[in-house]
Amino acid sequence: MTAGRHGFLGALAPGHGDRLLAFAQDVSFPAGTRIFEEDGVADRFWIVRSGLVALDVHVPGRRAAVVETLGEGDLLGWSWLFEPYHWQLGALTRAAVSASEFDAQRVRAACAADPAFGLAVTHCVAQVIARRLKATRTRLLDLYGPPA
Amino acid sequence: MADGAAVIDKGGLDTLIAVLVARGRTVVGPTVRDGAIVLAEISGGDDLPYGWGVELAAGSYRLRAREDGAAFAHSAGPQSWKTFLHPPRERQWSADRDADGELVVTEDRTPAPSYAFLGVRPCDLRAIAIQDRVLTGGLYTDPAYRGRRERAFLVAVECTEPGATCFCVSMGTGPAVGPGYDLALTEVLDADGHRFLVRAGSEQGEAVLAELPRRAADTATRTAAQERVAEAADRMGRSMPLVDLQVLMRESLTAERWDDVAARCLTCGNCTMVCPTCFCTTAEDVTDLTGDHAERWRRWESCFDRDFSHLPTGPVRDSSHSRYRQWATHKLGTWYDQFGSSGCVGCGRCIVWCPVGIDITEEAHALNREREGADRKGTP
Amino acid sequence: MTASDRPKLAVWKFASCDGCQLTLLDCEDELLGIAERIEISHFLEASSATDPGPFDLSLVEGSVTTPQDAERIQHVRAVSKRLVTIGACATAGGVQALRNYADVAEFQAVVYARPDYIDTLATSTPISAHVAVDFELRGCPIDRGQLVEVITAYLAGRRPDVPAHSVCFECKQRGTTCVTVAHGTPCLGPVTHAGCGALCPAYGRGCYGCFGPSDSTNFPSFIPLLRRDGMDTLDIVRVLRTFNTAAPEFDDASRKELDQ
Amino acid sequence: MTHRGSRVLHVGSLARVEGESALHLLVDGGEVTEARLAIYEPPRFFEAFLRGRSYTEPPDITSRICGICPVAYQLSACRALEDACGVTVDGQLAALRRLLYCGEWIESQTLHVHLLHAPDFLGCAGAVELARTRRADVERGLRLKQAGNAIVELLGGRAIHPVNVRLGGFHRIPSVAELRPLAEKLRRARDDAQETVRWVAGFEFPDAGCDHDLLALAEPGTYAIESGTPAVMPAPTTAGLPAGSDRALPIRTFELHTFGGHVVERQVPHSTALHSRLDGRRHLTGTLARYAISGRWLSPIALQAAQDAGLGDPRQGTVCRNPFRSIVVRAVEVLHALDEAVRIIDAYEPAPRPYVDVPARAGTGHGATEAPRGLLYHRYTLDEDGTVTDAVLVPPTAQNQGAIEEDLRRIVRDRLRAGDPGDAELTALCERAIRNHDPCISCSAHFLDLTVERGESGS
Amino acid sequence: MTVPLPYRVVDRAVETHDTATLTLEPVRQALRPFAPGQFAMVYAFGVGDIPLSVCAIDGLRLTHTVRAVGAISGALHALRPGASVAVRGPFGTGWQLAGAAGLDLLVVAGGIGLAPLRPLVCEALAAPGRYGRLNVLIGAREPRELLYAAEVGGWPAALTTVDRPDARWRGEVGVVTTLLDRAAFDPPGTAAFICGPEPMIRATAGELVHRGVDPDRIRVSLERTMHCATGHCGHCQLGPLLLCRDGPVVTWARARPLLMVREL
Repeated sequence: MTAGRHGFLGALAPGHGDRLLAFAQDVSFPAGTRIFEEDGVADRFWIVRSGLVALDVHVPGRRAAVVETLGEGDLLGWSWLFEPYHWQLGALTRAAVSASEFDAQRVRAACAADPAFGLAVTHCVAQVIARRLKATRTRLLDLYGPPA
Repeated sequence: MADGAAVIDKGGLDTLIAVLVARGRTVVGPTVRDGAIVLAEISGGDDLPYGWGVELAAGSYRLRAREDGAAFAHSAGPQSWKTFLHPPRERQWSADRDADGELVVTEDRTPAPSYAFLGVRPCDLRAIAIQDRVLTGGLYTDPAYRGRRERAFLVAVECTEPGATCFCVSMGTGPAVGPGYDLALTEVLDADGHRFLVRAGSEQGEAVLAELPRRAADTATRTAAQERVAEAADRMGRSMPLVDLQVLMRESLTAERWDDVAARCLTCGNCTMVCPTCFCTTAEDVTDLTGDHAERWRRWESCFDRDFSHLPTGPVRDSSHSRYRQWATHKLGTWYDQFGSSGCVGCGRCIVWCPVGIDITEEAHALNREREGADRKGTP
Repeated sequence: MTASDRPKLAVWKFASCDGCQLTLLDCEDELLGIAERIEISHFLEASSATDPGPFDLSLVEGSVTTPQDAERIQHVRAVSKRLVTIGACATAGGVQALRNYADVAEFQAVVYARPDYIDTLATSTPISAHVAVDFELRGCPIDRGQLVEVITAYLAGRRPDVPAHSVCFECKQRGTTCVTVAHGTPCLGPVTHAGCGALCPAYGRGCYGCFGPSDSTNFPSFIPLLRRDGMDTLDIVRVLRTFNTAAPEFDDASRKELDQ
Repeated sequence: MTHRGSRVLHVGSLARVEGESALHLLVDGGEVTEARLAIYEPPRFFEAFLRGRSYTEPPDITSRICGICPVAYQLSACRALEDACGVTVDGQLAALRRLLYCGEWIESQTLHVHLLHAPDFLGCAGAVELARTRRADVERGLRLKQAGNAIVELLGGRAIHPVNVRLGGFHRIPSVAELRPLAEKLRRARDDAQETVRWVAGFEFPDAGCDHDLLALAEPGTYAIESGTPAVMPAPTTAGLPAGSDRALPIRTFELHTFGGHVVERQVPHSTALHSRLDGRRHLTGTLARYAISGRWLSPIALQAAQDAGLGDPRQGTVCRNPFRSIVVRAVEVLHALDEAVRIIDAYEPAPRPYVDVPARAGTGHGATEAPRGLLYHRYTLDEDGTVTDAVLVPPTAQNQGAIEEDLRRIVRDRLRAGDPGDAELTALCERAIRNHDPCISCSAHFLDLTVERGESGS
Repeated sequence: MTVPLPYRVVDRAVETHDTATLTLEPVRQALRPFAPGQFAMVYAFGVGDIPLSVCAIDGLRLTHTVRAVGAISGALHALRPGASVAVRGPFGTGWQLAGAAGLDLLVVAGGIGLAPLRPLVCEALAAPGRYGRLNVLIGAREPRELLYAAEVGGWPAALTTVDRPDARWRGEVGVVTTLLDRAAFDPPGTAAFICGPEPMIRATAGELVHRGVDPDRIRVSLERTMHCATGHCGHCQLGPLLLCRDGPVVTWARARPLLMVREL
């Protein structure tokens, strides 16, 4: 599984990737499972192997507003890396999902113990956040909206 | 006797009704109609369901003939007293536009009927007290409810025949009668005959009792009455888990069990409509064709209605999961926060009249098990 | 109020039994009052006076079953400021939508010796399948009180108070003992849209769904209840396939039942 | 004159009739060469989708054919299905059915008299316009209609598509105490009904006649409503009498189960409704036919009102063949139905059970009742499970279509002979001629006798 | 307080394309005085009533800013001076500004959420020295949807941001929480008052707690449907709260666990 890694793992050097994967355990969620809830404790994170996960915000009186969907190879969850370790959004599976699940506390401890590994992980997570930020900003432009 | 308890026989019961009618009261009591024991206006003892009992189960209610001829040996029926005290629909005020276009608002002041409720079971007596607290115990008093309530005369009957869906013992509301009655009866049928132990709980109750053909309560009747009620306590068909339900509900908001209930729940609202304490209403604005007369009505409403929680964008509680959770956690939990007690009296109506037989006690047990399971998982 | 500043009402008929528009004439207490507040500009069943429109409020009865009607409803929409469908035909295709499950050519052959004289579509469809609808009033037939509410709410600028919850709400408010729980009578009340005032249970029979599905149905839990009370697959399919057969919830539940 | 030569009159959509239809009239010189009542009401295929339904369902399903006479459909269906299953409903249950039917008569006939037909005599577009000048008359009509609806609502739950009728009787029957207040209301309505007879008797009626066989149910001793044997009074010209003659002719009857052999439907290209003929001749069913066949059995006050209204005494062999005067006969029928309803309520005792059991069996059953617009016939064939394998419904308006067209021809011809009135007046006259028969278009679309269909399609 | 009193519209100020501020005067009897944060049930004849917070405290007059989003608010929005309404109130908890004496004040408003906060700002401005520094942070969707623009321009400590700037907008762009970095306040010594859409409340309050503001000193105003406003109809429940009685203003400490549960 080393060769041809893509998505989040693909951005990590193979050694760091293997090290991270050593913390992983396989999990699967049926369609319609709420994996985590906005403001819940971010004590785990996942790398999606297959399926689709919707990230949403709940607004009373409206159907949950989906802000993004994640699929194969994507990192699900980054709030575990930064205090106060609370989820910013909710996550609901759209289709059955299989994923690698990581215990946040153990990964954080490993990051702290090995600064090189920690930097690599933090760097990759930061890249994910930066990409999502850019995507969000682009969406704000409402490019498909009617011409003003 | 020091406590003024007396014994009346069936004839005394007839006289009781006659005395109440003579005092200008509308006497409402149990009577058989449409295959059920319903609450309706009664004019004499003949209207009472002598010899009728019921078989209750989750989602099922059947009348059954009794051999002993008891009048009150049936459990809670399809309605509760809120039908009379907090009716399904009533006008609150009207507004008219006068010739100058000015609004004139008139409060509805229909004179409250003077009810006498005959056969209020202890659980229902508690339910009335709970609705009193909701509708008259806060910063604002509902005037129409208060009017009816203040004029009502309550004849409680201790429960000697709990149903398979009853759990008043675990809610602490029965089968012995609590405070709040004008008269309390305990029906006794044994070799010494069919009779009722009667106690007065108010001055009005004493005055009515004084008019009945009666004898002082004898020890045998007292003992028999106590025994019947004590036996009833042992024959409860259901019970709630012996935990702090308020805490259980507070800690179960994200339980998986709600999904399980939601798969069964029809959101038909029956449980709330038959619940003797559910008080929710919706405001109805109506106008006539002239456009110069408008009225404000309110009608029973239920948290199972999708529209109940609507905001301009849609309902807050859209899923049936969240609507059942709202009902159960309110009834058993947040009612304490809002009104200082449980909202459940253990009458079991919500279990009986749920078409698919969802059982609030079973759900509470399941939530409790889920919480305990989660607790164990959390311990290393 | 002069004729000119009164809102104009039109009543239109598509494939139907006329019962829903008759409901307007059945408002004996209100009819003349309505006529004072609203100019009834187009109502063929009641008046030969006609007005080309436009109309402030159109009440549309019936479903679309012919190519001509599919065009006519476009015209009705174009001349109507607000379009309200009345009844199960206009809202869900009506009982004539039973053709949607069958071969219409065969249906025609059963009823007519010369089917070629008859111009009809293969399906009976609700008005909302053709044009935008502002409000749908349910029922086969609609309830008189709800029709008056729709009209008075329109005049007052109010949202009509027409709850979409189940018939059980009304049944309990009426004080009727539940026929399912107390007698084991199959009843569609828990999945049916309120509005009739819970008539059938008050007459000792189970609801047969003439107001169509409520806004919150749970057929997987509900159907076993019908079975418990003695209905077999065919009975269940039949009761769902009547006056609101093309309502998506009823249609879906009946198809699932047949698939079993 | 501009109107010489041939011309076509066309009324795109007829108003104040139930359902949708148009009129085509071809006039050549002074003669009407073609008169067509074109029914474009879309077909709804009831007979087709009744096949495969349970025998318990037609009463509810067929009531949806017509919102104005749902009770007629429910009870014709019940009678046919009970006949198929060999069950008779009688006694108080039959009386309650008759009471329910009286409610529908009062409601439907009053609707026609006050809201649909009277405006023709008073030069108005409709009842709302009429109310501006004759509010009291319209209000009286609405009160009467409400009295009829009150009966249907109490017995059936609602006025349109009532829910309480079932095979064998009712789902629930009322107590005496529930019916009593209704009787009071009906007694008051009787005064209104008498007033209405007087009111409509004062209208101006063109001279006209109808040369059709008259078909209605007959039930000795009573003005037939919910049961009876088909009875025919031949057309006046068969006895050498003028079309407008008010003389009764001898009546013949036939067994209901032979209905399909007597009343034969055929399809015509201009209509989604089927035309029918009785023993090969044009016939008319409905108010005038009933009055001719059963008039002598009207209640005493209805008989008196009929005489006071100039209809003569049916016990002395007087009938009414002027279709314009049908409004008077309808008003008399309303009065009779109110009287009959009061009589039934006064004699009411609840039956021991709300219905008799109707077990399914294989067979064919026939049922006919007198809908407000005339004889409504149902025939069902069931298999042993009670599944409907064949259904035939013959509504009154489909039977009357030929007679209506003939009336049009005759009335237009007579009018033209008196001088050319111009298109507008002629059109209005045609519409009146049609409304004389209170056609119910929704009913008349979509029916056919299957045996006929096979016979014709083979040709 | 189940029966409303007649009031007359005496002034109507257009705020935005769908929002107007109505000033009401009692026809005869007046309601008891309102406190900032409290609301009235305002009845449009024949249409119905809705809760509207007071957006100014002015003697016997009532001032409400109403945005046309439904039938009732649409009917109220359409009223012109001289029109009649009927009003019940005052209902609910207020902002309880008095308890914030000596603290920095942080007022955060999103969209129409500025309306109930306006009397609070006015009260704070009228009592200089009683409180610490005042910051008013205002977010809106677009520049044309900013409320009370002229008046806000005169507030010494107001910062405004929009989600969607137009061609003429020269101010801040972004969600209202981005303004927190521009505000001068001492988190442990701050009382915050927040009103706006719920996700905005959650984000803002969460950020404030993260920065060290005491959750008991953060007050938020919540919205649920209301019918009776007297605690009898059950519509406005949010878990243990009856918002007409226990709200609409509640502390973040109380609100937070409730707002985090979906569909509660």
